[in-house]
Amino acid sequence: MEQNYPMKRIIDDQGNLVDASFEDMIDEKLVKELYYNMIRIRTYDRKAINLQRQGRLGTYAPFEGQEAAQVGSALALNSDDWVFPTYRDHGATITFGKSMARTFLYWNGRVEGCVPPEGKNIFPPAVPIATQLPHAAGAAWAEKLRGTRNASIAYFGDGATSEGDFHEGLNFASVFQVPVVFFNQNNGYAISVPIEKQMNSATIAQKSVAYGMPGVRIDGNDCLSVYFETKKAFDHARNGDGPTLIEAVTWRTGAHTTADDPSKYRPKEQGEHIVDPITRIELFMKNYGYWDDQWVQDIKAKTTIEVEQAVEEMENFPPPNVNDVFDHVFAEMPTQLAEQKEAYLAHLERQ
Amino acid sequence: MEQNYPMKRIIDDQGNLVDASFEDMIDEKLVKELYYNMIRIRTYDRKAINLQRQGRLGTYAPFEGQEAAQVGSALALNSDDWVFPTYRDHGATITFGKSMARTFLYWNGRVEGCVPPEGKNIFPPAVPIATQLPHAAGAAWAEKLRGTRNASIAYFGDGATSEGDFHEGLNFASVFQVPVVFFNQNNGYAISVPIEKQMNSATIAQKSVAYGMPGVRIDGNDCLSVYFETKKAFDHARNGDGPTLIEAVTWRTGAHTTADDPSKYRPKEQGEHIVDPITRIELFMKNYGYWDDQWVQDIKAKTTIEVEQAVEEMENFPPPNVNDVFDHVFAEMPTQLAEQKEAYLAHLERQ
Amino acid sequence: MTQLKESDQQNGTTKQMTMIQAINDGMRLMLEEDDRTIILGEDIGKNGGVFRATEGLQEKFGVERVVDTPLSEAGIIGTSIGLAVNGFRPIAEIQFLGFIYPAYEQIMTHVSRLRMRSMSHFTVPMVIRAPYGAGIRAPEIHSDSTEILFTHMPGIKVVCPSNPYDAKGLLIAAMEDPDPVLVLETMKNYRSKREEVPVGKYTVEIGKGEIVREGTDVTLIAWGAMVSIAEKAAEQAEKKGISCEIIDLRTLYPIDRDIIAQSVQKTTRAVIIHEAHNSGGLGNDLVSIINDTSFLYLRAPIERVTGFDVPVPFFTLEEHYLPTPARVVEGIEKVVHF
Amino acid sequence: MTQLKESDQQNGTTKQMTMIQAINDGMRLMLEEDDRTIILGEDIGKNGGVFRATEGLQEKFGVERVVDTPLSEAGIIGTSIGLAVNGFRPIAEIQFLGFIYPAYEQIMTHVSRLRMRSMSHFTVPMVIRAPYGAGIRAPEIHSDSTEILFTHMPGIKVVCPSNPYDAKGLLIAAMEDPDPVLVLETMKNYRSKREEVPVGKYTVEIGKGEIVREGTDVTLIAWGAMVSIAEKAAEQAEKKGISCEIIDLRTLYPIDRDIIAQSVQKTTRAVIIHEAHNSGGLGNDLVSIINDTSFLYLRAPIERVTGFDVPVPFFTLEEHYLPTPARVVEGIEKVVHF
Ligand SMILES: Cc1ncc(C[n+]2csc(CCOP(=O)(O)OP(=O)(O)O)c2C)c(N)n1
Ligand SMILES: Cc1ncc(C[n+]2csc(CCOP(=O)(O)OP(=O)(O)O)c2C)c(N)n1
Ligand SMILES: [Mg+2]
Ligand SMILES: [Mg+2]
Repeated sequence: MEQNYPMKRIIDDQGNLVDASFEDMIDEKLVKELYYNMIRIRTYDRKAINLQRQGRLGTYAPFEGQEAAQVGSALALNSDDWVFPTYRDHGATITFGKSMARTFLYWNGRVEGCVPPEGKNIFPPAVPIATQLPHAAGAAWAEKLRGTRNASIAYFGDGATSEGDFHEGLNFASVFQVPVVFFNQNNGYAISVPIEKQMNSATIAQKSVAYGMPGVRIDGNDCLSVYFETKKAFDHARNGDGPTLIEAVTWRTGAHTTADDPSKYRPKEQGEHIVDPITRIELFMKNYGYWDDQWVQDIKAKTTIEVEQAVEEMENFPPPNVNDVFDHVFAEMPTQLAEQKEAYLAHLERQ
Repeated sequence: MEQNYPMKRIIDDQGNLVDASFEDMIDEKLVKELYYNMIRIRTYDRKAINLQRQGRLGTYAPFEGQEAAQVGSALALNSDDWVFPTYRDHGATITFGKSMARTFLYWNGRVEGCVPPEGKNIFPPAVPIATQLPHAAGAAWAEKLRGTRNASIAYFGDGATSEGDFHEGLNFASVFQVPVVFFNQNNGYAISVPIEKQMNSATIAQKSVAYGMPGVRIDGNDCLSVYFETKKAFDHARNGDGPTLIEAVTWRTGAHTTADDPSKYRPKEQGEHIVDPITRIELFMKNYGYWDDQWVQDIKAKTTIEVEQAVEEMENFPPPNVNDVFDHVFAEMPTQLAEQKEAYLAHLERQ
Repeated sequence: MTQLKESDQQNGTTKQMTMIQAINDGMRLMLEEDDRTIILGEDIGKNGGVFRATEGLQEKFGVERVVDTPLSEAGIIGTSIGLAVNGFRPIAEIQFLGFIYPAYEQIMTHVSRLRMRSMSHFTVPMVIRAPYGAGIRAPEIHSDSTEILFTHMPGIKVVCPSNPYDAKGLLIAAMEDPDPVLVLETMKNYRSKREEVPVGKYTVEIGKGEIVREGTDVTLIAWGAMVSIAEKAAEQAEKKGISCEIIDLRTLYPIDRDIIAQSVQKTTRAVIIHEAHNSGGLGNDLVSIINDTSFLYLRAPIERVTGFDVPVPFFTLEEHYLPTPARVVEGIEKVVHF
Repeated sequence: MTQLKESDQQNGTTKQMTMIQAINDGMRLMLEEDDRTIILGEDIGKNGGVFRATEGLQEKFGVERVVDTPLSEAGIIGTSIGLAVNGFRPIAEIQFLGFIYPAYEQIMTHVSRLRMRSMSHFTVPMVIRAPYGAGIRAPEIHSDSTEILFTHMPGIKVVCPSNPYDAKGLLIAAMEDPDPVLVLETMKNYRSKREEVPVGKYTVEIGKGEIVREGTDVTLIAWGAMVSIAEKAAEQAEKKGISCEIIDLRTLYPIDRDIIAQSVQKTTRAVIIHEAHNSGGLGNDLVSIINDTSFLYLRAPIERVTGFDVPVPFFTLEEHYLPTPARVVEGIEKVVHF
């Protein structure tokens, strides 16, 4: 089966173009946008880990190593598309337009962190694994019924493929031929469980066969491959040709979350040969004349400021409001809940 | 994909041997056993429908048209194997050794109908669709851990493939390489929903690809093909080579249950070209010298008596016992349940 | 029903309907009126639903609006969430309440919580319909009444009509509600009686019970199929000189505490009737409500006449599981003669 | 703990353990003693479980007995059913109670009903362990306390230890029980204190609560993390001259009604504390039990101090969701000064 789903790549580990058919489609604007966003989200990610260590953030799920997969896919979207992320996909959602400060808030136990910017269809991160796949199919179905050209993307991990909701989501999407892209980041582990214990299939891409939908396996650390294959899947979806399953093979460099210790379960050597996705695109930029020292310095400086400002915004955000415990359960608060709220606020007054 | 899973058959609609490689394995004993059991369960099934019409049985799920699939697979089992049927697989369980009278009792709203003969590992029919697949994997796992050569068979329909439990059951079985055969009877419909609306894949067999397990598509109305392919899958399982997904393409001649009216959703012509599985094996027997008028008369007479006796046994069965409402919830009855029981029995006394 | 306006009946704008017809009529009406309405479920299209609740709707409104789905409850509810968030108003039919459990995670974690998790940015205005309850000699597992699994789930409302008028009115109210509503349809009452039901649009307010019989000695609280059990018991009690007031609760979350408090404070005694298991059953909530609101009025411990703490038995024994008028009468006598 | 025999302590056969260590120890012991024991779960092998409950067990007992499964709760519970029916004694770890819902159908329809459906021919002696509850600043959805979903499910027992001694004793009792048992492990107490726990085998009887503080004016009923909240409240109340008796319920199904009745009949007042939502919460069952057993003794309406009818909030607000000693004290004062 593996041979049916060869891993597609456009640039190799040394940053050489290995699939010349894409040469004409690659331009400076695209390469710089990919690079810029990967730098942005890595800066964000590293800052978040630091903040967590300093006790300024709650448990945090880092995505270092997966930047190419997240940025490449997010840049392939149109602004009216729907995004269904997991807890590890804030690299993608920030690229798509989610505020960094709000994302910090999420990791600081603030429900405000789930609220997307007006007009951006970004769902709250799926915490129960794989539950977002049917949602993505449903939102896409609505677009199809309205006759738009918008589509959905559902992000999910290798572990998520074991849940029933993965199966039911893909089956619905294929039966109703809705415009959705199922974007799998196969980072080799679900917390401590390696993919060989998660499934007996050689690839995730081949699971598409069960749904009669196209499946494609790509090098998820090659941002160009991710970008173009995602774009292709979206074109397919927008044209009414239904869903696609993309397996982007990648690697989580760090821990599952800041509460996790990967040295307990992951052999140290295991990821050593993997070339960092940002290094990859850097090598490519240098090899093909896209590298511009000054520009790189500029965007790094800009990004550092952006992240610092987001930290400030998060830390100066109005404190959590006890009303929010009660106010968003129903559009109109039932009497008994109103009474609970009133009694509790009165209790607080008395303290 | 369809071409990867051609429908295997050994005898064709006219009863001709079309796959000569099986010729040596076919003998009189086997052919007669297949035929005899198909007659038995058809007699049972038709009787049940009659009883239901006369108000002597509750809602009943007939299996006419699926006899080859059920008998062919059940005869391939060893006596210590585990059987996980649905509500439509009593053709298989009766063939495997379940009592006809108990099976009638089941359809008459009697829990006694779930109890298998001592030593026969037949689970109560799965009513919630697809839930039995993980059970079958679990029971098989236990056999593997104990190092026996026993295996499980899980029966399920085309509709069942849409449930998460189908996916999770197959995934577990393949990851742990347990000795289980997933035996799908694709009868084209899940109540009123045709397979084209159930899935976008051309076959069910191809869903095996998702689990890296063998998948095979057979003519489920060809009892020889069913028998030999199931046997092969069991050998594979017993040898420690893991699970197999079998798609047996068949047809339900009648209604989903006696409460259902298939003319509401199924074009009359749709099943007309399908040769009845019993007719098929009859033609084969006549073509190849296995037919014996006297023997056929004898087994038909014997079978009629067997079924009538089962009806009698069912109708003379001790009446339902109110204690059974309470007595099988826990090994030891909790006080509060004992009090409920006592109070209720006292109430009945007073009536 | 008391709500049926005389004018409705006079100018011919009502029609005799069974409960299942009233439900069908409510859906038809909303499919006509609101093009965001979409119905999803197993066998609801050509087949018109296993109980015929959607009979004729696919023919009239097409396969895009009345959709036969794959056999997959999590898929039905999960995609309905996506549809609801993205502008539609799905009605998801679950074939029997006993088969809703595969979708339990989607309902528990997403349907009910999405408003809260997004601070009302994303909302899930959807209706889940599920036939429920025992007493129709259905095959095993088809007879669960597990309403508590949903009343203990902040963010979703639960209604349970007992008659044709309420069924249509509550269903339309549910369809217009900005939040998710689970409609439990008591199978036993689907065809048990016909009533005059307005052919036009009307709603029955979610969150309001109804006094269906006035009385002075004891309050019976019931819903769904248990309302008529309560009524029969009340008739028998009347012969013994006991006057029962009956509350048809109609909405199981949020509960109409006022109607309970007022009635119990008047009658000073209460018997609660439900078919769900005793332990963890909604009857316990009602006991608490009476404890909270009417402690000093109570002249006897509250009685609960409920299903037992056993799985709903196979149908030959289900009569021994379900509350009967005789058991309710004993409960009534117990509280009256305490 | 009161059950700790002095002899245990004297001859050195006890050890200081946290609750999580006691749980680990209980499993280790049963893996040693009973070769039918098999543990299934996500990340329980090499990683030793996300809370380290299974630390070291795979190393010691091998990958066949301590099994990392795919990420699939229905798969874990579903295959455990097959294993249990076929001679094994599975312990299934669900990573957090908030993630048990995908397996809800398997538990509801099969784990709990198989004995009844087969007239005891097939039984499911398995244990499901699930960390639960709020208060540890976990990410959202990790803090549910939905015990009622399982106490309203005939055929399964539910226990909830609050301390190391009970945790090990109840876990071993669960593992030896011929029927399925859900063990709810209150995360907040996993490492909150160390206690002397026997290193050998012992059981705490399922179905029995414990008086953890004696008092005369009011009975507090709590379990899991709420026991220490009750204890703090009792101390504060004592300063106000109110003497509280505290029941640690320990088993949530079947409930120890006698201990409740005896205590409430003595104190004549009750305050129930739980972190689950008020509506549909187990507190209502307790109110019913008191109503049924002790109506004439009660001098004040029973108070319930519980989580609110809202999804458990994100962790910056969870302190406003959970019962606090201050809220409990107000409840106590309310019943005492009624
Ligand atoms: C239903 C459910 N079960 C268990 C968990 C606990 N859990 C959180 S993340 C995770 C692993 C997910 O792995 P994968 O899908 O590969 O995504 P990754 O974390 O690698 O990005 C688990 C088991 C959960 N969140 N939801
Ligand atoms: C979880 C669940 N959902 C719905 C049903 C109702 N139902 C009973 S049989 C059936 C169709 C099953 O179709 P299939 O799997 O093809 O088996 P067949 O009946 O054709 O043998 C449905 C929807 C059920 N029993 N369980
Ligand atoms: Mg992963
Ligand atoms: Mg079928």
